[in-house]
Amino acid sequence: MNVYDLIFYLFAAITILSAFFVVTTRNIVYSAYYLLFTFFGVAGIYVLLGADFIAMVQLIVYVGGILILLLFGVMLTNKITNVDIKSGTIHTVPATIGVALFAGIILASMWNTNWKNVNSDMQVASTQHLGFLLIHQYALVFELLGILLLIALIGAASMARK
Amino acid sequence: MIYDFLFKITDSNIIASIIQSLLPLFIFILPFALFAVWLERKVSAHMQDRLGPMRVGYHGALQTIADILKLVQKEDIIPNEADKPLFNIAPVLVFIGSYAVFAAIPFSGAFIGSNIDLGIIFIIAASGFVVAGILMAGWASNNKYSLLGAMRSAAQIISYEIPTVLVVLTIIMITGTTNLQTLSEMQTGHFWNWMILGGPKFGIAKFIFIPFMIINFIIIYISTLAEVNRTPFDIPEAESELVSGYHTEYSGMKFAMFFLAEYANMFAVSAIVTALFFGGYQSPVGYVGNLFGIHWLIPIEQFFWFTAKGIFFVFVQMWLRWTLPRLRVDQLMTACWKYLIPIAFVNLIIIGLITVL
Amino acid sequence: MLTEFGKIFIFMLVAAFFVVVAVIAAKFIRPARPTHEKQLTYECGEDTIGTPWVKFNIRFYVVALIFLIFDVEVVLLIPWALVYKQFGLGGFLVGAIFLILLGLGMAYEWRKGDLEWVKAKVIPPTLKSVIDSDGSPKKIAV
Amino acid sequence: MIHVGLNHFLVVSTILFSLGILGIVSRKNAVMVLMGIELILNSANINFIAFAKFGNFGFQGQIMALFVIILAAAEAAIALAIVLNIYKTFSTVNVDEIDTLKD
Amino acid sequence: MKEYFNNAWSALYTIFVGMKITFKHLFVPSVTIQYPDVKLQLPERERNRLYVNMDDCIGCDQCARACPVDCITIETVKGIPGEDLGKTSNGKKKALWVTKFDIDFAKCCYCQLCVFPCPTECIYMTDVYEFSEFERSNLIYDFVTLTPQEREDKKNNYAKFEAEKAAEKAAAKPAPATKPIENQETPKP
Amino acid sequence: MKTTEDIFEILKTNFGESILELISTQPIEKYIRINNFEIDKVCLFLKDNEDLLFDNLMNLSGVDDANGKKTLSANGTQIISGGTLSVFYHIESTKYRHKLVLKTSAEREKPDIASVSKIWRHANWHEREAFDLLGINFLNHPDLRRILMPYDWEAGFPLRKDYENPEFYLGMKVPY
Amino acid sequence: MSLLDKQFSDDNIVITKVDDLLNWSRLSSLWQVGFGLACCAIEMMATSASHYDFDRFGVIPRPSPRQSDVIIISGTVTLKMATRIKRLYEQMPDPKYVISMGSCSNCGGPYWEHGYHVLKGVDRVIPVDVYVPGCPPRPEALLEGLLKLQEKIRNESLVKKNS
Amino acid sequence: MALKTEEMILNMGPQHPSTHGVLRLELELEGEIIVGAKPHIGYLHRCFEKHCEAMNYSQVIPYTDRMDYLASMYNEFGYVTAVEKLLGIQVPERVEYIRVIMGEFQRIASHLVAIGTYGLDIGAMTPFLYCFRDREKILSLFEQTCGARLLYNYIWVGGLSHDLHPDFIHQAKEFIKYFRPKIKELNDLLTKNKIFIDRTANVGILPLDLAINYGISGPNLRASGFKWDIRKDDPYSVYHKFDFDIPIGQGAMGTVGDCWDRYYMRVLEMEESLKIIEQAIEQIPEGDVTSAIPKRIKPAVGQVYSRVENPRGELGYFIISDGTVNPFRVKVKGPSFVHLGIMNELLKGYMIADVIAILGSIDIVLGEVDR
Ligand code: SF4
Ligand code: SF4
Ligand code: SF4
Repeated sequence: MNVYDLIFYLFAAITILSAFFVVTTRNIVYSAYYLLFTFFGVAGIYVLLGADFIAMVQLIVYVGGILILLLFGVMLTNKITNVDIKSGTIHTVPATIGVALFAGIILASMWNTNWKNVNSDMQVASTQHLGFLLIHQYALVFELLGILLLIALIGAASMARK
Repeated sequence: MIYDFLFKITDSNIIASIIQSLLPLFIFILPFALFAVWLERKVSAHMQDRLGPMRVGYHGALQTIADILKLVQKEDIIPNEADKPLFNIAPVLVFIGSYAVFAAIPFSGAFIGSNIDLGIIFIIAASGFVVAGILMAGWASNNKYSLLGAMRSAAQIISYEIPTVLVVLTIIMITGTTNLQTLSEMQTGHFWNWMILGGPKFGIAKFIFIPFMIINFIIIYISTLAEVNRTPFDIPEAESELVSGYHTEYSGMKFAMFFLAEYANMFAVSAIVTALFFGGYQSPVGYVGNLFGIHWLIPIEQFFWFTAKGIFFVFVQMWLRWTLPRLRVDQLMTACWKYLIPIAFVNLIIIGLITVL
Repeated sequence: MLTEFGKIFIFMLVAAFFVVVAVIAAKFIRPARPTHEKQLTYECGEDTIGTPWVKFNIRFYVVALIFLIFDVEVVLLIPWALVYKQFGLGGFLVGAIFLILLGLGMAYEWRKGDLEWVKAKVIPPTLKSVIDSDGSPKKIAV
Repeated sequence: MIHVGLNHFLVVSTILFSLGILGIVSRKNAVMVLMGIELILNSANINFIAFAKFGNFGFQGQIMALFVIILAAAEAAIALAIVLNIYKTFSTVNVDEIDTLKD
Repeated sequence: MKEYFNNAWSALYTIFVGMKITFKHLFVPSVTIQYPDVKLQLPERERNRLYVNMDDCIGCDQCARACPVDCITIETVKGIPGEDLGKTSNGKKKALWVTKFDIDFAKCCYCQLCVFPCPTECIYMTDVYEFSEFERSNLIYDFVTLTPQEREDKKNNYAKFEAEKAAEKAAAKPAPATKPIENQETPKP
Repeated sequence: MKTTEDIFEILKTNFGESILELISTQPIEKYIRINNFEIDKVCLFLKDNEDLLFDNLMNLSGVDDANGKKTLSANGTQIISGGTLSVFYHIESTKYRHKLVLKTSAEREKPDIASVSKIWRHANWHEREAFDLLGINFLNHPDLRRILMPYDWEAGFPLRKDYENPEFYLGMKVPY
Repeated sequence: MSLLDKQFSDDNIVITKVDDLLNWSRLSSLWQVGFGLACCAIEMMATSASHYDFDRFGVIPRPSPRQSDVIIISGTVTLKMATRIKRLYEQMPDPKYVISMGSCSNCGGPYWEHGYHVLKGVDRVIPVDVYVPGCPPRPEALLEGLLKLQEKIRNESLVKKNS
Repeated sequence: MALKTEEMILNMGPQHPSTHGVLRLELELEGEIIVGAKPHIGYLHRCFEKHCEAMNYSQVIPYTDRMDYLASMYNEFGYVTAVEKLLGIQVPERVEYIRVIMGEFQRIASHLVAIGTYGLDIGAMTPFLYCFRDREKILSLFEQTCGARLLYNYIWVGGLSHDLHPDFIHQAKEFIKYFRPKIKELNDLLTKNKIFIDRTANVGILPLDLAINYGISGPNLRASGFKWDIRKDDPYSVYHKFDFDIPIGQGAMGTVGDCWDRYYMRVLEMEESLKIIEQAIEQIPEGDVTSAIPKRIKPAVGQVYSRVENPRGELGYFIISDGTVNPFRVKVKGPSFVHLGIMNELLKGYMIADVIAILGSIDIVLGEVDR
């Protein structure tokens, strides 16, 4: 077991444990903060997968953006007094069983698939590559994303304004 | 490279990097914070026709040490109403956020914590932790001043991130790199190679760049000022309104950590400005080491120049702080969304045009 | 060989470790004498009225929202900014159109007043009616 | 111990995905549901990038992940705006309560 | 549009003006008086701690009555005839032993009202201001120069004298009772 | 510019009985005494009348006249019974520059006086103060609470001449 | 349990040295609660202003009591205010010190006799370390009081509990 | 606004860095907007009026000092004017001149504190210290004259406790020479600063009719555009002999009667005070300052209301004498007390940050509010 593995397990543990707490903690603000660690862990996993830029984007967008938005959302929509802060759960047991079964199926089929496993090492200048792809191959998608974001901006803002 | 050297003597990359990551903390941040707090008090005092700390050490030089030692002895109060776990974690998070930035700052050609390609982007990303930490501190304190302060602080930091990123984007566009060390190396030579003076280019484009770069510099300086909550943007901590903002309830060591993080942040943003616009660790006039052929002197000189420039900008921050009143929260937002962002935006497009034409 | 990111991670760990150690180390010398009043929430020496955890101004949310979108757009531009020069004007245009879209959103928000922070809603104070014109003075309970 | 490979990442992603689903179905609070969705999107992203590295997709996977993150941001913005609107109308963000309040 | 740029410009400009001023002050010598090392020359009318020159005090109680705060407490005992109580520096003969002259500097408001009515100018304000204490009771200053023993003696003496005189009077014939000590009536010069 | 006598005449014709008398024996200030329940109407008139326009209330002060029967209670403190509490109004007109002093009195046992706080708004606080310190009850006052003393002060009205300080307040010793 | 609370029986040299260091740090960095009551507060402000410069002694006003070490009761403490002052004092973290500045907070000062609403001395609600006389005390007098307090802190010890 | 924010009640004070002492404001907030503000006062109620009843006329003077402790000279001035009216005595010319000089110096000192602390409230620390530095110069003038820095007990019924120090005139001239450029510096540093203007202009607008109805006086009233100054409109002492202007609010940066106007009034008034002092120093006659002090102050039965223009506004003393050596009743109309009453109206609809701007521009002294 080398350092790489060790760090992978570390990040996997961070991710999964905190995700677990996100789902199970009753206090919704805690959930949001556990989400912080989940995002951080996922970013770590991206790094391990050689996607530096995506990891940074993950941090910027998720930690610096979505998480803050979520927190503001939580603070806006919940009367966060000591009582109401708890957000209840519904039909926990059937849900858990169902999800566990589902996960099992996926995992089983995953193990049984023979993935082509080529470890392509592409640490170098991944951002530049992404840039090339964006301008070259995905230019249209790029613009479409722009439009999508524009719409999201207008829509969300006007909805929030109403 | 310090890291290679450490790697050689410890023969383990983990230990080497741990030591290396401790280095900025102990040889830089702590002494710097000590110095900066002292400097702040001295600068403010002399600007106000006072003397500032005088009684401990020569001209109060030991003042901050006394402060820190005293804070160590202070009781740590956790209010009953506070949310204890979050209350305790918040300073950690804030400190991580502001310390991680130092990993990517190129102090000198030989010393950069982590020479990642995405240095500047990482620095932007790290501020997310600070925001989360501040919100956490404010929320966990269960204090109206804290919460209001934290909300304002969060809104402020995220808003001002956009002009920062836009300016950084122009730099990326011009230089085509996100690596801070590369960026610094580019601006080598003399001060006319600094980005603020159009970067290491020749010809007419360089001179066309200059006014835009100056505007860019002003924008990024203002917005980084806001990101570290310094006057005139210190409304989250505005003591005349919100007592002391999100750390109202913190005492003792935890408060010290916020304090330390604040001063670390001050340097960090100055360092960013330095690295982006003022040649990073490059000397403006050339190296003594080169002159005499002593090569090991160069990194030290670079370190000196970097610190000097950084501290100069820290000084400017202080200077501004002791000159200006503070904005109101809506004016702060207006300044960001209606002035800095559009101007940075136009600037970006113009610079883009210039570069392709 | 540790990657550069590993170093960053270690930086973070060291930072966390430093804070924890500092706080815990201080525990050995600092006193701890909690009293009831000491643990109360500070509010300028008064009793607190109500909880601070009330719903907050929607402005904070809207700002975060606009920020998020802009942030995302800017982040998306970073790879473009790195390489657009190699594509010449065309490359620039790809990003420029995107930027213009961003600008449009901005302009829209500006027009719609979403960029305004809460403005003071001042009703200028005026003089209103003075006294019950008819009435014999009513007694008010003290 | 086997070397960390594709499957490890897939396992992590699967667990994350399941937890996301669990969050969506079992939590009452609409904001919690959103958090669940974020988890699911993250797990999908892990898959994309894992395949980008171990599969043969090169940078396509990464760019997909990038797009997903962008979409996630847009989704979060819109969804939270909706949640706010729901909250404004029903004064609650509990999904089941909203169900009953509908008519 | 014009206003927009005007705003931006005037903000930058006025900030610059302000910075110029503060920068100039960075090099202006500071006005600070480094207190424990350097002390200000106080003007002669300085009003700080009172001082009572007991040699001159005739125990007339004028000062105590002028005081708005009632922080001067004076107790006097008449001297027995024939006893020499000494003279004040302006030649007045004393008639009373001052057995108690306390000024509570914790109460005093340093208003100087007690200084003016004093007939012998023996109570005055000095420029001593450094007399903080750890205990409040130390702020009550006793100005009487007599030892406690002496004070007791004076009291006893007078009581004895009174008693003797009363006895004498009683022995002689029923006479008007002794006039109580009316030190309030000490004439003001 | 009108003298107090002129104004007294005007008031007398308009209000008759409510205007009690003009006191001009005092060496410096003359004043008009007015019925305590009618004072608000008189004041409104004074403020709104075109020729008078008393738009500025300079001062409103409550006074304990201490003109009742003084008895000594068992523990040697003075008790005043009967007599009146009064309120003085000093008003002026910023336009015509004339000034006027009004006085109104109420019985000590039942000190009710009509409030003028709606006519001159800052009378609000002045009246609260008079209530707080003297116990004068202003009828129609929007918010008659203690203002200077603590809200939970129970020991009476300190500016009355027969006020006695309590020994303790919230466990703190009050006298020296 | 912390060292400050522990009872050391022996006077060893290390303890004394550490003691001195800690005392030194406490006495040279007395942060004050930014809090003024009455006329004395103006003199307190004058003390922090350029001419006397409290900062020379390391005293800076902190708006929140959570981060301060010394509270300067600068003015008349009324009954209405007394409970608040007590709470403010309580909310400061230990070790904390009190300077009573001026006659009023020493014992009610000019208001001691007829002041029905004046607390006759702040020491009735919180323990006072140094009484600075004066009405108002000159800024120098306050500085002298501070020096006195520093003297007191200098003689404190880890071994003994401080106030 | 999509979502109604809940109301939050926020206490500001009594211990708050910018409530100028021990004022407590209970703010009802909706988000950051103020929907209601309740000032709670009395945290510094020092029973002045009760003390007056227990003191004789001259013993009251130290207590008047302690009311508005930033303008002690003027409190004495007002009180003494009232008592002299009650006694019907004439004081020597020189005394009146000295009183005016002292009063105007006090006005400058008080305005310096007002301006400085206002800067501090808005967030600028440096002007505050500059103001205190200059104020210290005035204090040392006072100290030289009467021995005290803050609470003087200098102006007595019928006279003064001391004559001027022989060096006073010279030093006063020096001060005026020194101070004029400082006002300009202050203007450059603070008054004309864009941020400062943005914070204060168009904030806390006080319409004139409301101001009069609320009994506002002094610089605050003048800022609303009404030329009303007791020194000119109801002259006392020797003010009629001086030539000075009464600045009124112009709305130069925003609306007439906003915070900036109120602030700027004070700056302009300092200049006017300098003018008065200059004239007074020129004209001051010789004479004895203690000759007219009555031995025993025992006015006849009667009452008087007398007012002066204190740095903050109209300071009125209402004194009833019952013919004994102690006043029967003294009621003080303090400008701060009156001005604070309008806070509730003035604050509504503004933001938290504006509270401080408005409160600071009103310039209250709690000692006088609570007495
Ligand atoms: S100075 Fe004033 S308070 Fe002090 S003892 Fe003399 S008269 Fe009394
Ligand atoms: S007035 Fe003078 S002489 Fe008389 S008791 Fe006082 S100090 Fe002594
Ligand atoms: S001691 Fe004197 S100066 Fe200080 S608050 Fe009391 S009265 Fe004012």
